[in-house]
Amino acid sequence: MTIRVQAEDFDVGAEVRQLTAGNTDIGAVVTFTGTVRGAAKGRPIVSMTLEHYPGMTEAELARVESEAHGRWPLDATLIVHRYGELRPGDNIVLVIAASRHRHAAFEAAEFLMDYLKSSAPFWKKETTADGVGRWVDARETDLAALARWNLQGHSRSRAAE
Amino acid sequence: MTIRVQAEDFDVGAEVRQLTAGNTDIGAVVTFTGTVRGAAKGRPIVSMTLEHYPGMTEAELARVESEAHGRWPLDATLIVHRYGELRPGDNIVLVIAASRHRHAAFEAAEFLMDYLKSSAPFWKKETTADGVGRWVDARETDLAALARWNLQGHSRSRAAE
Amino acid sequence: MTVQLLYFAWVREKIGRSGESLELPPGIVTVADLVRWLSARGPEYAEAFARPDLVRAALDQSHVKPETPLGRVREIAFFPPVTGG
Amino acid sequence: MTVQLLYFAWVREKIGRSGESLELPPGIVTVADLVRWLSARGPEYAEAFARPDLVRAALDQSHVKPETPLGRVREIAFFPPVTGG
Repeated sequence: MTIRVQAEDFDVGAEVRQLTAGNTDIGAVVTFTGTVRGAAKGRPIVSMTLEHYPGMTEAELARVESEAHGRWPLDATLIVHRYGELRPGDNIVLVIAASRHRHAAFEAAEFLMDYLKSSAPFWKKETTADGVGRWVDARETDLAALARWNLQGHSRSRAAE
Repeated sequence: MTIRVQAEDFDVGAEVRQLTAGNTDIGAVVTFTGTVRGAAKGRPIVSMTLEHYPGMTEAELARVESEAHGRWPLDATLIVHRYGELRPGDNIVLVIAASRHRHAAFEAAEFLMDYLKSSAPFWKKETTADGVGRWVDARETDLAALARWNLQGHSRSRAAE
Repeated sequence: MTVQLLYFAWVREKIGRSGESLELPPGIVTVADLVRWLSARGPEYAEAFARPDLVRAALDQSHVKPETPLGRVREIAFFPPVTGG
Repeated sequence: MTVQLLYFAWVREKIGRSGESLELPPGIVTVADLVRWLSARGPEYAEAFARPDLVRAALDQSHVKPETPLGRVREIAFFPPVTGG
């Protein structure tokens, strides 16, 4: 169980090797990599800036990871999330779930992504070629995705009034 | 859409980079890596030999990949499957699904694995420390996993009498 | 009670600062009470909290609801719905 | 009709060869007909096909069922349920 919040890029292959080295119980490794898309609602973007809440970010990611380990038989997990200014095509987030069962690895990786997208305190601002920056709206589909997992206690994360 | 059947190992990070290079429409990349486990039914194994049916293997993997592209909006996919003699911890299979939608990438990668496990002509033989080799039995759970996807025409793959 | 307030993303931009230390008057019990009190401090706060349904809160780095009592909290953060991942 | 037969995994091991070219007599219409004819060729074949429910077949590299007619097939393969991935 490892989480990292960093400005630097990551290498999927190196992270998988490091996470699974020496453990031959693992038979299945699923990774998810989220990357910066080159356009937002049809407008080309030149950069994406990720703001976050240091301290709370790490606490939330650790909680998300711990919840996954309580639900699936996982041998190892990793969450790496970047912050700062990124360009189209750049990596944003990496999730890895390793298990002896492939469906556990798939489900856990998807759960980690659904959950962190709705709870980890990150905010994306997209800058278009005209220099205008726009904060990305939270998507209803992300909340719908989360509802699948029947998370208890997550309703705490609601509007402030 | 790429498939490869090879004796050589692969590097997940390098394959992801090559598959997604220059395409900034992609926002989500899911990989699955299957590896040789160190024990089978509690017995430590020293090696696993993968036999395959050259020609049909490539044809089946291409069919599996094509079926996935018909079901999900995928920007790129890759299937790499190894054959020959492997050791515990070695990579066996790599599947990558890249899409602008993360759930499409997750579902397609899981579908590719479920489908190829039931249709691609590979056979595993595990050798234990006493030098005895045992052919791995097909697992009922793999067929059950496949049933989820409502594949038509796959019932063609049944017993020979 | 003195608390450390933190603002993120467009809440930070609208208020014009990333945080501040404030002495809260008596009578502010819940997060919603605090939002109402802050909104009255000036137009920049009023604008940041104009759509309270779009502002989330955390007490000592845990997500909370509007009706959550502040208790003996030290750090209170306000921010838009998160958009990471 | 002359066909190329291929055997894989334990079907190959039991029969003792990886393939052979055989001239099929008339009357062999389906895959199941061919399995019955092969089983009568010797004890190694009889053992390989002793549990026909455990042997799969492919005609010209496509999975088929026992009742599938051979048609003008060139390559016929027999093998256990696949275990790749």
